[in-house]
Amino acid sequence: MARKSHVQTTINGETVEFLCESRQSLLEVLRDELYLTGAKEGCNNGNCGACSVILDGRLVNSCLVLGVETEGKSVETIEGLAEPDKLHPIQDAFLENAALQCGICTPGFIMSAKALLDSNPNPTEHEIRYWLAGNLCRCTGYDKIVKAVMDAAKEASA
Amino acid sequence: MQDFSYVSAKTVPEAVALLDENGEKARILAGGTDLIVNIREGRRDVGLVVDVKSIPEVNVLNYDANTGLTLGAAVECYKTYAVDAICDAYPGLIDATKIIGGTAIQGRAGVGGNLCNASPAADCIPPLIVLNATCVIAGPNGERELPVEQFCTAPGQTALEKGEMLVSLKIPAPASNSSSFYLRFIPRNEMDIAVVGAGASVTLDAAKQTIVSARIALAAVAPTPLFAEDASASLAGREVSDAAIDDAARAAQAIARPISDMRGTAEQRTHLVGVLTRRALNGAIQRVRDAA
Amino acid sequence: MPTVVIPPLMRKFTGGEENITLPGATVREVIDNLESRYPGIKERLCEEDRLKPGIAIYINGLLTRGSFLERVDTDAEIHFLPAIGGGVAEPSH
Amino acid sequence: MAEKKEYKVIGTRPIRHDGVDKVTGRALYGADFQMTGLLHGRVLRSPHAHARIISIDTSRAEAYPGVKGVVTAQDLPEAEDRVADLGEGAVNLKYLCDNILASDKVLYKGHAVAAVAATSPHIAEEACTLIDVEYEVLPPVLEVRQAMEADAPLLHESLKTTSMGEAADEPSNVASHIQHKLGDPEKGFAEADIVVERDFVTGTVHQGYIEPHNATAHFNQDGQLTIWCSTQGAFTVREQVAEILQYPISKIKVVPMEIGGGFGGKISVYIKPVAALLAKKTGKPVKVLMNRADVFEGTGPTPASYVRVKMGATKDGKITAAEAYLAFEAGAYPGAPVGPGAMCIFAPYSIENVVIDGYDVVVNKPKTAPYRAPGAPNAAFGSESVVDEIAEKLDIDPLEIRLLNGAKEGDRRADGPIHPRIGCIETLETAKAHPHYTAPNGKKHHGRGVASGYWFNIGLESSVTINVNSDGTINLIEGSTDIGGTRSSIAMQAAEVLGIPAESVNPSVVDTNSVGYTAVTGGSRTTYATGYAAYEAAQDVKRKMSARAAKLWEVDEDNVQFADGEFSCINGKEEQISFRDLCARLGETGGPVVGSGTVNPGGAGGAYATHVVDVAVDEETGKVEILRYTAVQDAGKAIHPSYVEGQIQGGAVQGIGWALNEEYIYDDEGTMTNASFLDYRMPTCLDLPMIDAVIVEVPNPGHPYGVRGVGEVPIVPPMAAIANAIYDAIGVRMTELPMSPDRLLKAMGKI
Repeated sequence: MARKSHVQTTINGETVEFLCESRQSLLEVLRDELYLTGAKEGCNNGNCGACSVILDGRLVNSCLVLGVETEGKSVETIEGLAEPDKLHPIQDAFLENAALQCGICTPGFIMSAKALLDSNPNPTEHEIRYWLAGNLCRCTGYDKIVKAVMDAAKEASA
Repeated sequence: MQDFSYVSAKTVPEAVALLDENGEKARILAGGTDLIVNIREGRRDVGLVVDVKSIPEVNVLNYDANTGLTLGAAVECYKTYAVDAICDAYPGLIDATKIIGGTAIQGRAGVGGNLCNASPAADCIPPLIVLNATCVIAGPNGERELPVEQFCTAPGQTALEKGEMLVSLKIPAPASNSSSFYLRFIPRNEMDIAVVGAGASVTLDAAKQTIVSARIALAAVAPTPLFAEDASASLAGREVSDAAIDDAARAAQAIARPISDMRGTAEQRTHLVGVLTRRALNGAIQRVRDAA
Repeated sequence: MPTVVIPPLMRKFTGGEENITLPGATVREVIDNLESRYPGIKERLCEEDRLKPGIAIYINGLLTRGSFLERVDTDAEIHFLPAIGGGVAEPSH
Repeated sequence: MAEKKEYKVIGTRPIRHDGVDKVTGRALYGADFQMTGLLHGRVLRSPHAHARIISIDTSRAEAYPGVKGVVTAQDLPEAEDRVADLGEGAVNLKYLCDNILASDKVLYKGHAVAAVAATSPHIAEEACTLIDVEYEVLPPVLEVRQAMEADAPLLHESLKTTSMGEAADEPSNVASHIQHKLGDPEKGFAEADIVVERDFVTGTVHQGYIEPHNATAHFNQDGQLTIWCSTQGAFTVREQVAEILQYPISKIKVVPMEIGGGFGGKISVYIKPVAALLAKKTGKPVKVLMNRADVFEGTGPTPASYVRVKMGATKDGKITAAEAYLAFEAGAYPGAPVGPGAMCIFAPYSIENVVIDGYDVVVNKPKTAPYRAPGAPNAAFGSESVVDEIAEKLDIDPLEIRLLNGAKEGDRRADGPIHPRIGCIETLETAKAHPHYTAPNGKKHHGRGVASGYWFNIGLESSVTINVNSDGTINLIEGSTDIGGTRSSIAMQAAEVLGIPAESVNPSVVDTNSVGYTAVTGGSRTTYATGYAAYEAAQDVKRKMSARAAKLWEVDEDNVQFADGEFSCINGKEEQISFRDLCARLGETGGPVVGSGTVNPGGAGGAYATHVVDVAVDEETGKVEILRYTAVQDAGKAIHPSYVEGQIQGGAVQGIGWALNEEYIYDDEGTMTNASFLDYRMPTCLDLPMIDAVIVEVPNPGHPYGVRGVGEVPIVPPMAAIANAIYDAIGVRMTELPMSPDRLLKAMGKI
């Protein structure tokens, strides 16, 4: 049986400890060990972005990070985005714009959009499309997603 | 996915000792965007993963207008384009670091890892070659340096010996009136592996009319990325013209030995070498001319 | 009387005739009358007391549930068509 | 009849009911399901495209630490060679079972052979490599025309071609032949001044839903089987699993979790019966997840096809005859959607003389599954390209020639039935007047193309129950899994009937024990049919509530009238009570009110679409860029316009992917070489402009609010529209999909 390591990390502002095998990805740890199932597995090799989380302030595919690598680091997931009584403006914009259909890619898109707006509060449509190109959506044709991110940026700068 | 051990090494000697001890079964983890996929899909048989991201030397990112760039082997792509001076000095390299994977990949993947993965289609390697980059390699017998164009030996294979690791890349400071350019052809606009990649660097005379020297490198047209030596040499001393560029493009096509696979056919790739070499050279020349 | 449109691949039963007008107030009656006029045709359309899988009935342009109890108007037009396979139609209830 | 009136709820854009859960990561999809004591399953798949299984030895896998059980086809009940009539259509049971776990032969690379349950997914995966399977490798047949040849390797020794109930004598890879005929095609072609005939080839493409298939199964000690999964139809899962396991429907409960896309690909079952077998063998709940390669190689894509279209027209543009030959790859087992392809191919036109032949052909590729308007895009790529060529040769505007020949109410379709009220002409006229179409289009290597498409839509069974709450809200119970916002489009129809806001409806999608039979979310039927059931259930509530008002006012029920959310008395008494206030008085007037509605409507009402696209072609690389895209579509009545637009945009973009880059690439041995999202190139947002979705509303007489299904038709026109735009840009007719850069370079003579 594979040996497990003890890892201490910060997830959505809370200190979290878990045991994991070296081969378990951060995505597996989040979903199977911590039951944070908002990050989704779409491809498990970095091509779809459904597992996007923010690691030490930087957008990453959690399927391409080992759980053991997160020792001492800080992870933000979709579960930590909203305030107890208030959605994040990007979440609101996705709802207002009907920017989701099946919703499986939505957490990844929202985390990706958050990382974008954190680093570039006023992106152009092209910059949004460039940044989000690593997130696949098969339902919407992206139109309403791009508009939602544009709206969220406008909202934040208003 | 096979089981393996994980060690986060804190120093170069520690990492080198682990690699030396474990031989082929040990692999270095930096960004992990290739390594983790390769283990998961059974393409690499790995018993030990040595995480080098805590080693100071592999995280160095230092640019000096006189001495050039030192780029630690684990520096993530996004950090390269966050520094304006680096973008100005090595635009061809930035062309590549901005198109590797998507944003999330660029948050983890680095130039050093792209080189060590030794894919024939690696986007960073042609710009490194045309920018005269050198690999700084640490091993059981100390440090050595190797030009980037000699680093890859076969698909997935490098010149690294048992116990050796890439510590950093050194790129000389750019000459005046010089610039670089990299582009690839992919069927989509992002998230693809190059069907063909072409990098070029040029140095023009003071009037920006004559090519003093040029370097051209290609990706995805041979078992390793190629330095197009004859094509590069053919441009030295020639006036900037369509004819000169066409000659270089033809010479580049002559060394391409592409295969047909799911990403493109051999004929398509040979054709694209001509198109992309022209575009890369014109792009680099335009950048020299656009600079104040 | 209802009209049955005979599919091209079954017109050998009707001597090439495309539209057959027959009495009948339900699908079952129409099929039985068709069989007595063109013996053998029922076996091609039906299996025991239901339509063969792969064949669907349209009455006046609407896909019916394939039931033999379905009523037909006196001026109804009945088509026997290949059922739409591939997971999109061919009801069973 | 459709009501012509102003609506209060219908046509508005409320926030979808399941929205907050989906933007906060709280919505639970199939793979998110967790349970104490859960084991993890993994399927071993064939490395060969065509082989006989000589033996399977599972002993090494069974002995591996952490492994709790291994199953093969031996664990399935003996499958009869008979046809089972399932919710998703008639299926030969032996074929169905063999596709779950191969018994005697493997028929495609990726065909499931065995499965392991273990304490972790990694152990299950490792144990799969310890299963020893001995194969006798056979030559594969990978292309439809080759498979139809007399000397082609046979996939099934017992398969014989059937034509409308009649079986041929000799075995063949051709499972069936269908034909539609109208008028006298020979005469029609003789009347034509111009005849254009071309061959078209389309590749195998996948639905590409982002969520892989998943299933968790558990057998209770009393034999109750529960399956939690993502599916387009919980009831069809129940039926298929019951047939495959030969287990009573009453002992199976299917719980539909949220579903991460389907597009037709999540109707057939793959790993659900496997999870059930493993659960039975181990006595523990077992979760089986596919990875992305499993999805590409082990689930149904939509067929590759060979299509030949011939059309004739007089010089003033009247189409006099049309002929089509459609040969579709079914994959390993019969059942390609050639029927729908044949039904839709000439449906945008009124043509007097037509003949259409369709062939369903097995090849050594995964058994195909529905994908958005299955069969129609393959067919329309051919017909809409030929119509464009006729228009160009006759120097007639391509929308004008479509208007001139456009299908109208009362016209006869090639397959026989007469069109009811349809919106073909309206979409064409709207497209023609759209600023996109009237904008200049003259730049070098830029081109504009148009194409139309038809999808018939389906009705089928739906059930809805409404429980009235004392605070004036209702709980709406339905069985249609929600893939794109249908909780809301269904809830809004009930809200409209009861005069309450959309937000006062709490819709729930529930398991197969908790709602009446409901067919799959597919065929563009959900907003139409389950919405219809919701309308009926709300009418039932309205009737029952009227009775309560009558009781309250001590009048006859006939004297109660309901309008705009208010019950009033029309018999002298000045009584009035709102729906909301009456809800608070149910206890005193007789107890709870529950309404129900069940439907099986026949009048789904076909949908038409016309798309306009501008492209730029890079002549040196063969790459096509989409510059501008406008999709016009008849929605009948758009219940929630945002989600109708979303369907149109999403369908158009899937079509763009199909047109330009998507295809299964095979090597000679039948291995798909691009089974990942890296190399199976679906469009990213950087590959696209905004998609202008234009809704036309020609109400469907077969629905109380005029709804037509909207999900499928938008994928029909894009391939031909883009091909026509490429022709406009560079003067080359592309007849093979995808129109990838290498194919363009070849067509332009550059390589």
